[in-house]
Amino acid sequence: MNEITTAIRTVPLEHYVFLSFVLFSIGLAGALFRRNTIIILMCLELMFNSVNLLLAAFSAFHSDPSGQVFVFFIMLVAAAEVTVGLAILVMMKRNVDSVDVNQLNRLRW
Amino acid sequence: MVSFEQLAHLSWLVPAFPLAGALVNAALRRKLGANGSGALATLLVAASFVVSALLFWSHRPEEHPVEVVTLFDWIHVGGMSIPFAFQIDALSLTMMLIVTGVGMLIHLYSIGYMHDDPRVASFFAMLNLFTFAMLLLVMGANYLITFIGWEGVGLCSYLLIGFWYTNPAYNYAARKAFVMNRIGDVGVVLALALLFHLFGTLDYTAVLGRAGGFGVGNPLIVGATLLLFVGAMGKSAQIPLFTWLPDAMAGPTPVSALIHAATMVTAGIFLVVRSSVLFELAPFTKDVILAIGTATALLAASIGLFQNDIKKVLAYSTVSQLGYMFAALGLGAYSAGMFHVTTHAFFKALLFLGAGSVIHALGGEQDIRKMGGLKGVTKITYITFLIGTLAIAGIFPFSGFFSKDGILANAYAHSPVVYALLLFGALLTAFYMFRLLFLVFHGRYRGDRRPHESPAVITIPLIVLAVLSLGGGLLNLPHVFGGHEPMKHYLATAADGVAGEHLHLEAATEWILMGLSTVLVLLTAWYAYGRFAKRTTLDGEPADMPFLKRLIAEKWRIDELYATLFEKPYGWLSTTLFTFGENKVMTPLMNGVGNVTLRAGKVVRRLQTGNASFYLFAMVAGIIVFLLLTLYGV
Amino acid sequence: MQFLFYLFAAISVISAVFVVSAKSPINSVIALIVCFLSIAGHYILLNAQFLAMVHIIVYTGAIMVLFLFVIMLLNLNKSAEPVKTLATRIAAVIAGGVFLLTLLAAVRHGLDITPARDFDGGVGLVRSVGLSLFNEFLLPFEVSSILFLSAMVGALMLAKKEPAASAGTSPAAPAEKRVA
Amino acid sequence: MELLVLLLIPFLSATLLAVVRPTLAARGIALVSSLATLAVALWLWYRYRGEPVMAVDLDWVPAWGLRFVLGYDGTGLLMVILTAVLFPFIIAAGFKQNLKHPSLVNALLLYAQSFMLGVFTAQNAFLFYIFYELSLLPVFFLLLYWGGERRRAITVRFFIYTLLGGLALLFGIAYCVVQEPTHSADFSALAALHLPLDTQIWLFWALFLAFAIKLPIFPFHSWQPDTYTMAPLQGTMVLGGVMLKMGLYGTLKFVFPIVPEGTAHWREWVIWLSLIGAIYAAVIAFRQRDLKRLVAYSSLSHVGLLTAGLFAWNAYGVSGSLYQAFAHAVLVVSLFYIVGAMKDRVGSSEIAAMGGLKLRTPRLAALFLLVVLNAVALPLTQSFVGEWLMFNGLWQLNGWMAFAAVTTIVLGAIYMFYAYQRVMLGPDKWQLEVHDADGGDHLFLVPLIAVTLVLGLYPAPILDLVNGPVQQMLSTFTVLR
Repeated sequence: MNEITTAIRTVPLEHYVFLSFVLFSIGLAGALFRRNTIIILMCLELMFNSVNLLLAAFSAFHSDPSGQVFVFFIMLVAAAEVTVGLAILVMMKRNVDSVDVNQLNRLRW
Repeated sequence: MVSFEQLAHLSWLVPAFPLAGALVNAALRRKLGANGSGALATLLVAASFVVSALLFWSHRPEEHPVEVVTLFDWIHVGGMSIPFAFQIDALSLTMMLIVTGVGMLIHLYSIGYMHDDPRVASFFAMLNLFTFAMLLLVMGANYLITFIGWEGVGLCSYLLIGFWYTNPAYNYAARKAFVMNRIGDVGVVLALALLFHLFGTLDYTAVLGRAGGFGVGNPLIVGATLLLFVGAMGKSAQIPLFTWLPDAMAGPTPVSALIHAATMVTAGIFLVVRSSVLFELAPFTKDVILAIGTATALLAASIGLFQNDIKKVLAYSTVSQLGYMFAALGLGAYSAGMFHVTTHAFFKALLFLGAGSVIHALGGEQDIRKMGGLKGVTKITYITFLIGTLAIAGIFPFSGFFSKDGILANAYAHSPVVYALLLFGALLTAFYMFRLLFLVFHGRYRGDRRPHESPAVITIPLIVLAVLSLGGGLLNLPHVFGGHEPMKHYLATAADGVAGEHLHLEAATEWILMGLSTVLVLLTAWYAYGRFAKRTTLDGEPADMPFLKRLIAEKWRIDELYATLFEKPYGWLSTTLFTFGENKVMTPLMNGVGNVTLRAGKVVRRLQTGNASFYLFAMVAGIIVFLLLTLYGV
Repeated sequence: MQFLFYLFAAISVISAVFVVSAKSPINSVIALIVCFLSIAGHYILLNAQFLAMVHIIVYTGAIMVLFLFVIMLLNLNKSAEPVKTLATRIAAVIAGGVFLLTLLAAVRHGLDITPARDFDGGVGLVRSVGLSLFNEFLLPFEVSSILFLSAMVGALMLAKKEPAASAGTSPAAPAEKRVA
Repeated sequence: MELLVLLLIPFLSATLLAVVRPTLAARGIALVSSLATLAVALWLWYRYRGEPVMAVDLDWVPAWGLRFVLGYDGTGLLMVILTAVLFPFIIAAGFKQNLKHPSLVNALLLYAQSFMLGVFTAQNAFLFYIFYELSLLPVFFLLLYWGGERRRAITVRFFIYTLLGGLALLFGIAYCVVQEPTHSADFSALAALHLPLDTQIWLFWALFLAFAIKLPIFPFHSWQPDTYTMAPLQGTMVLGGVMLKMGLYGTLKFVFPIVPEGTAHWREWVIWLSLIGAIYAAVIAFRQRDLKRLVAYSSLSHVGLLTAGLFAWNAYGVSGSLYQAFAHAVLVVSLFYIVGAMKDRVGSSEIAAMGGLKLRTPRLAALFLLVVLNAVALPLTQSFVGEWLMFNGLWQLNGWMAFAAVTTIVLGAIYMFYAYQRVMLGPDKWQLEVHDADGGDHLFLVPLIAVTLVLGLYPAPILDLVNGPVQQMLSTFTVLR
C-alpha cells in the first residue's frame, strides 16, 4: 500500500489541476467556436471529464472517497444528459435538416 | 323651595325635552297625527321653558352668578379634557328664555300653520331638534359644546329650509345656507384650536378667567377673535356671508321666524358676548366688527327697499338688524347688543309670524304687489303687525325704540360718523317696513284670492309677541326714563365685557339723540304713507328701473357676483381636476410604472438573439468576470 | 510514474485539441475516445480503479457509441458544417485562453490545494467507494434511477416520430421510417 | 391563545366553505363565523387592561432567529375590533348581492379577514409582511372574478401597484433586520435600532411607500377610484373599510418607531401631500357623475386627513387619526352599502339616473342623511371627535396645515350634500317603481349609525384604548424632544 501512496505523490497535485484546467479550456473553446451541435456536445463531455479528473485527483490526495462518488454521480448525470441531448439533436435534424446550433434560434421567445 | 344649585343639576332637562320630542316625533311619524305631534312638540318646549323660567327665578346673580353642571367627560385625550357640561348663568339663562319662550310660541303657531302639510310630524321633529341644538349652543359650558349646537342648528336650518324638497330651488337655498355656515365654521374650528393651543382648555370659565394674562392687542388673541367673528359672520349673516339668509326664506314661515330671525342667527352675537373678554383684548377685531356690522346694516336695509316678496323684505331686515347688533358689539356695548337680540327676537318673530298669517290668509301668496287692504279682513294680524313695525322702526314706547336707541347712543359716544350711518340705516328700516305695512294692509286688495283671518292657534302667539314687543323695552329701561338698565346689570354678572361697559353721555344729549331719531323716523313713516298707502298699481320689474335703483332692486347683484367668482370656477375646477388632473396626469403617472417595465423589456429583449454561441460567450464572459471579482474583489 | 502521468497528459491534451479541431465528427469521436482512455489511465495512476473501470464502460463504451450511432444514423459525417467567421474563432480561442488564465490565477492566488497529511491508499478501491456509495449516498443513488427513467422517457418522447399532424411538414420523416 | 382562535375561526371557516362549497348556507356560515370572531374580539377588549399583550410566541424559523409572535396593544386591539365589527356587516351586505358562487366569495372574504387580523396582531416584521401581502390575495381574486367593467385591467393594475409598494417594504424590512444585531425582526428589537440619519432619510420611503400606496395618499392614489368603482360591493367595503387601515397601522408600527428621524425629516412633506390630496379629492368629488366613484373620492379625501393627523405626531393628531380610522371604516361601509342599495333599486350607480327618490324611499333617505352627517363630521357623530382631535394636532404643528385641513369640512359639505340632493331630493324625475328600505336595510344601517352616534357622544372607550399606547410611543421618540 505504501508504494502506491508514494507513487501517487510523485506527481504534485498542481499538475493534475493544470491538466484539468487545460482540458476544460480546450473544451470550452471548442464549444464556442464549433457550430456543429454534436461536436458541442462532445466538448461538453470533455469538460465534464476534466472536472471528473480534478475530483478524482483531489479525492485521492485527500483520502476521501466522497470525491469519487461524486465523479460517479457526474457520470450518471452526463449519461442522462447525453441521452436527452442526442434525442434533441435527432429532433432537430429531423425538423430543420441541420445540426447547426444557430438554427436553434427560433426558440428565442 | 329648591335652591338654584339643585335646580341647576336638572338643567339637562331643558335640552332633553325637545330632543325627546324630536325622537318621538321622528319615530312615530304616522301615528301621532298632525295635531298630536304638534301638541307634543309644543308641550315639550313649554316644559323646557318652565324649567328655564324656574332656573331664572331661583337664580341669585349677586350670590351665585355661575353654575357649571358637568354630565360626563366627552373628549379626553392626553392634555385635552372636554367635559359635556352646561353653564347656567345670566347670559345663558337669557338666551334659554328667548329660545324656549319664543320657540314655544312658534311651535304653537306651527300647529295651525303646518296643519295641512303631509309631513307635519317630520316638521315638528326637526323644529324640536333645532330647539335642542340651540339650547346646547347657549347652555354649553365650553366652546366645543357650543359648537355642537352651532353645527346642529346649521343642520336643522338646512333641513327646514329644504323642507319642501321637491323644489330644486329650495334645495339649492338649503345647501347654500349650509355651505356658507360651514365656511364660517372653518373660522370657529380654527379659533377653537387656537384657543385650546393658548389656554389648554376650552371651558368658558377657565379661558375667560385666564384671558387677562394676555395683553391688549396680543396678536394671537386678535387672530382668535377674528376667527370667531368669521364664524359669527356665517351664522349671523354678515357681509360677505349674508346671501344665504334671504334665500333661506324658502323654508316654511315658522322656520323663518324661529331660526332665521329670532334665535339661530343671533348665535353669532351670543358667541361674541360670551367671549367678550377676549374681544375686549382685541381692539382691532372690534373695529372690524363695527365696520362690517355697519356696512351690513346699510347694505341689507338698502336691498330691503325694493323687495316685493313679503318674507324677503323681512329677511333683509333681519340681516340689517343683525348688522346693528354687531355694530353694538364692535362698539363694546355688549348689553345693548344683547338687548337688541332680545327685542328683535320678539318683534321679528312677530313680524314673520304676521307675514305667515298673511300668507296663510292668502293661501300661499307672498308677493306684496298682489296684496293690499288686508287690515279690514285680518284685524288681529294687522294690529300685531303694526306693533311689530312700530317696534322695529324704533318708535317710543315700543321695545325697538329702547334697544336701538341704546346702540345709537353708544355709536354717538364712539364717533358721530358711525352714528350718522346707523341713523340713516334706521331711517331706511323705517321706510321699507312702513312700505311693507302699507302695501300689505292698506289701500285696495290687488290679488285674486279670498283672504280670511287665521285661526286662534295662529293669532294667540301673535298677540303674546305683540305684547312682548310693546313692553320689551322695560327689560333694559335706561336711566333717562327712570329705569336702572336691569338687563345690563344682570348680564354683567355673566359677561365681563358687559361689566366693563361705560357710556358717558349727558342726559340732555341722550334726549336730543332720541328726539332726533324719533322725529326722523316719524317723518319717514309719513313719507312712506304718502307714497304707498293709497297704492293701487303694481311696481314694475327691475329691468325697467333706472340704473342705481335697478342695481339695488337686484340685490346689488351680489348673488351673481358670487356665482361668477366662486360657484362656477369651483365647478370648473372640479371637472378639470378630474378630466385633466386625474385622467391625464395622475393615472398616466401610475401606469408609467408599468410602462417603464414594458419599455425596458423591449430594450433588453434585443439581447435574446436566440444564438446559442452568443449565449455561451456571454456565459463565459460572466464566469470570468465573477471569478476576477472574487479574486481581486472590489 | 511521473513519466506515465506526463505521457497520458500529453495524449489527452493533444487528442482533446483534435476533438475540437477535426473536420469530421467521426474523427472527433475517435479522438475523444482516445482522450477518455488516457483519462482512464490517469484514474489508474490515482489508484481509482473502480472509477477507471466505470469510466471506460460508461463513457467510452456507452456514451461514445451513442454518439457514433447518432452520427451514423443521421448521416452527419458528410454534412458540411458551416464554418464560423475567423473573428469568431479567434474570439473563441481567446475566450478559452483567458478562461484558462483566470483559473490558473485563481489557483495561484486564493485556493488552497495542499493535500491532506494522512494518506490512505485504499481510497480508490471498489470496497471503499462502494461503502461510501451505499451508506452515505444511498438516497441520491436511488434517486438517480428516477433521473435515468425520466431521461429515458424524455429521450423517447423527443426522438419518437411525431403523430400524423406534423408528419407532412417534417422532411426527415421518410428517412426515419426507413430506419425503423 | 384567544388570539390564535381569533385568527383561526375565519381561516377555518373559509377553508370549510372553499372545500365543501355549500350554496345556500354559505352566507349564513360566514356570518356566524364573523360573529364568533366578533365575540372573541370583544372578549379580548373586555380582558384588556391597558398593558401590551403577547399572546402567542412560537419558534418559527429558528435558524434565522425568527419567532411567530402574536400580540397587541391598544392600537392593535382597536384595529382588531374594527375588523371584527365590520366583517359581519360586510358579509351581511352579501345577502342582497346575488353573486355567483357565494361560498367562494365568502371564503375569500373570511380569508381576507383572517389575514388582516394577522396583520394587526403580528409582532414580528416578517410575519407582518407575510400577512400584509397574503391579505391582498383574496381581495385580488374577489376583484378579478366578481368585479365590474374592465375588471381585469384594473385589478391587475391595483395588484401590481400595491405589490410594488410591498416590494419596497420587504427591502426596507430586510435592510433593518440585517442591521439589527439579533436578526430577530421583532418589532421591539427593530424599534430599538438606531440608524444614522442619512439612512433613515431614504429608508423612510422604502418603508412608507407600501403604506402610502395602500392608504393611498396623494400622488399614489390613482389606482383607488377605479378600483373602488369597479370592485364588487363587498370588495370595496373590505378595501375601504379595513385594508386601508393596514396602511395607517403599518405607518404607526413600522415607520415611526424604526425611522423616527427620517419621519421627522419628511413629516411636513407627507402632511402637505396628504392635505393636498384631501382637498384635491374633495374638489373632484363634487362633480362626479357616478355615486360609487364619488364615495371613492370622498374616502380618498378623508384618508388624506387621516394621514395628516397621524403625521402630526402628537397625542391629539395620532389619537384623533386612530379614532377617525374607526369612524371612517364605519362610514365607508355604510356609505357603500347605500350606494349598493341605490344601485339595486335604480339599476345603475349613475347619479343622473336618480333624483327625487325621497318621495319613494323616505326611510332610506333618512338613513342616507344620517350617514351623510357622519361623513361631513357633524358634532355628536364619530367623525367629529376624530377630526376635531386631528385639527388640534395639526394646529400644534402649524396653523396653515390646520387651515388646509379644516377647509375639507366645507368641501365635504359641498359634495356630500350635493350628492344627497341629486340622489334623493328634487322632483320625482324618473317615476321609478322602487321600494323603500326594508328590514334588511334597517338591520344593516341602524346598528352602524347607532355606533356612530354613541361613539360620537361618548368616545371614551375607543380614546382610552389608544391614548395610553400613543402617549407611550410618542414619549420614546427623542427626536420630538
